[in-house]
Parts: sequence; C-alpha cells; structure tokens
Amino acid sequence: MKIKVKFFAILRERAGVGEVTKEIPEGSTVADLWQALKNEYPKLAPVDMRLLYAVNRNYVNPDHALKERDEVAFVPPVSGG
Amino acid sequence: MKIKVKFFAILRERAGVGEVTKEIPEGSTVADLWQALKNEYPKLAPVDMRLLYAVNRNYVNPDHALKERDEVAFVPPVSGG
Amino acid sequence: MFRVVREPINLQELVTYVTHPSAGAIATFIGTTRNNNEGRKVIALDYEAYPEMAEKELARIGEEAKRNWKIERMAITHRIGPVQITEPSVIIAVSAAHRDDAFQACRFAIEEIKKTVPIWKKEVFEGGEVWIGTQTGQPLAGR
Amino acid sequence: MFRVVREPINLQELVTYVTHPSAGAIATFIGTTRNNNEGRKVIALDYEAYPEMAEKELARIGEEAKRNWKIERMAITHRIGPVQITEPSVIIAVSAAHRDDAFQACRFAIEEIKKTVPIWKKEVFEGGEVWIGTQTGQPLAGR
Repeated sequence: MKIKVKFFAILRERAGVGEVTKEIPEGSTVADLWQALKNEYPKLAPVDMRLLYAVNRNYVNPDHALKERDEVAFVPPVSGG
Repeated sequence: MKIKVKFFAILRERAGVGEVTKEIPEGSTVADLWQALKNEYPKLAPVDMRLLYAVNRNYVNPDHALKERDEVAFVPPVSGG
Repeated sequence: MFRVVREPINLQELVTYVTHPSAGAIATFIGTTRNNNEGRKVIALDYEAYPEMAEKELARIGEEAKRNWKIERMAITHRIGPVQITEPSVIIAVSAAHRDDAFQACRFAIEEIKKTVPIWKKEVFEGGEVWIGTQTGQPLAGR
Repeated sequence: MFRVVREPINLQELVTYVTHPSAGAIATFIGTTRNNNEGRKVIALDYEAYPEMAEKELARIGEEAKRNWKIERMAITHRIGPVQITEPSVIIAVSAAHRDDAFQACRFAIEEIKKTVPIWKKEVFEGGEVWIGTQTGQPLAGR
C-alpha cells in the first residue's frame, strides 16, 4: 500500500527530502515503516533523539497499523514557542 | 499650621469637596487632623471602612506628626485594576 | 513607564516599550470592564485616582518586581474616568529572559495594584452606582 | 483562532478577537527571539512547522484550556520562518471573567505548545546553527 511520509526539521535535513510516497506491505505498522525508511535513508538511522509518530495528524504509538494513503509524520523533539 | 487635605472617591462625595486647606495646631498628628475634619464634615464620621493615610504621597500611620504645608490624603479602600 | 491616563490605553505602545533584545518572553495583563458583577448588570466603571501618588505606587511595584524576579522591563498604565464594557482600564506588560519571571512579575503587579495603589472604581449598574470595595463589611470584589 | 503564519503576528488582532463583554481579564504571552542562549550569541531563530497538524494541536490546547478553566476565548498564533531578535514567534491571548483563570490558561497554553505542537526552531548563532531540542542527550533549552 502507498503511504505519504513527511519529514521535518532535523529529520528533513537528514533525509534530504520533506515528503515522499513509500510503498509498504499490507498490515505494516508505523514502526515497520520507520525501519524501511531507515534502510532507504541511512542518515535517519542514528537513534539520538526521542521520536513521536503522527498518522493523519494525530499522535499514535509505533504499533499503530497503517492503511492505504495514510499520511505519516516522524516528529523530532518539538521546540516551538 | 496649614495642611492641604485631599479627599477621594466615597470620601470626596461625603465631604462634598476634593481638596481643602485646613488650619490645625502645631504638633498635630494625622489622627488629630482626621478628628478635626470629622467635626467639620459630619458626613465623614461613620467609620464603615478601613482608611489608609498618606502624607506627601507616602502611606503613614495615624500617629504620624504633621508639618506646615504637608499634603494629606485620606484613602478609602482602593479598587483599581 | 508607569502612568495614569484619561485616554484609552494603547497596548502595543506598552509592549513596544518593554521589548528588549535580551528578553525571550513578554507577559501582559489587560483588565477590562465586565458587563456583570455580583448579579448586577454593569453599564460602565468610572475610575478616580490620586494620580501623582498612584504613579508613584505603580513605579514602586515595578521596583519591587525587579528585586523579586529577573525581568528586563515593566510598564503599567491605568486609565481613569469612565471605562465602557470591553475597554481596558489597566494594562501591565513585563519582559524577561525567561517566561516564568515574566508571568510571575505580571501577576504580582496586578495583585499589588488592587491592594495599594490609590485608584477607586465606581460601578455604574442598572439601578444605581456603588464605590467598589467600600460597601460596609463586604470584601473587595475580585476580577 | 489557532493559526500558523509566515508574517509578523499582530498582537492587537488577537486581543481584539478574545475581547468579550463577560471578560474582566485578558492575559497574553508573547515569545520573542532573544539575543543569547546558553552562552551563544543568537542571530535569529528559524521556525519550521507541520502546519496542518500544528494548528490542530493548538486548537486542542484551546479545548483543553476551556475544560480546565473558566475562560471566554483563546487565540494562539505561531509564526514560522526566520524570526529576528525582539520579534514575536508566538502570541497567546486568553480572556476570562476573572484574572486567575486567564493567567492559568495562558501559562498552560505556552507550556503545552513547547511539549506537543509540531513546530521546531533552528537557532542561527555566531558560528553555526542548531535544531533546538535535538542535541544528543541535551534537554530542551528553556525560555
């Protein structure tokens, strides 16, 4: 299935791209998608920060199951204000 | 000695005047002045609120001794803001 | 900048005054005339001050805030005369490097104003008027 | 009114929006770019957002504030892109009948923004730049 992936801030810079469409197997979770992305973009691999995950603009847990055309964002530590 | 007296808000309305010059004996205190004013303006007499006293724009105690040309204000409960 | 004025208060003017390169936070408080108080339908508030002493007391509050918190600048303007529903009667602005100091100093200022600054409000309501805080035996109405 | 914008934020617009006849108090918080941070000389902050989700999260903060305190209205605008020294990056305005609710809800909003809203600031300082909050093992710098 096709998933819209968004990278922001430091992750966008590491991935070198802000938005990609990724094809993953049916039944994949957010954690599965993240693993696939780390394989594709090795610079994403260092686990040096606490990541949050958002699906369709809501925070979810990494075991959240994805559906066709979901919009997934990987959210590095926020620092607004 | 001559003292400049200022009334505000409810005291101004009760006295019917905002500012008067009052002649009082040397050595008088703020409390003495207040007593003299209550005799002159009977409507000031009811003690139905907590009064503060200011001499030359500083809060003082009622036993504060007055000097010629002091400016004395009788301050009903404040309610700014 | 500590002032008692008769005209409407300009919020942006106070905020511009406290804006400072070392400040990451500005807290402001705006007191506005509310259309009701203790069950009465309020028409307007009419403020009176001992202006010279009120400005002196406002400045004293600013000094005390500077001693108690790490703030850059404070400005307070209190309006007197009639203040209609939704209009500001008082505006406080405080800048500080960090938000905690700005919030605390701002809160301190409004609490002190209500305790010590020689300003009085007469509430004009449907059916009468009353000097707030001087009703016999009644505590001062909160806002 | 919960917005993420690229232009300078208009304080008076937010305050006008929250102004309400039943409100006696308006608290605001303005976050501004400070010229220094942890010993670094800051040139500017450059904000990035996930705008659609950020606006949704800001509105969620407003709903939560309404459940927790007796407030009339809340408005939050966060600016993105470069924000120069002294310029506001975020403004919160809250109106309430009484000041305690306004202050508490305003404080709550800025704390929540710093915790959950998908907005990031890159600090551009003399000698480099850094995404705040993502330095390995370093806690998020306070403001």
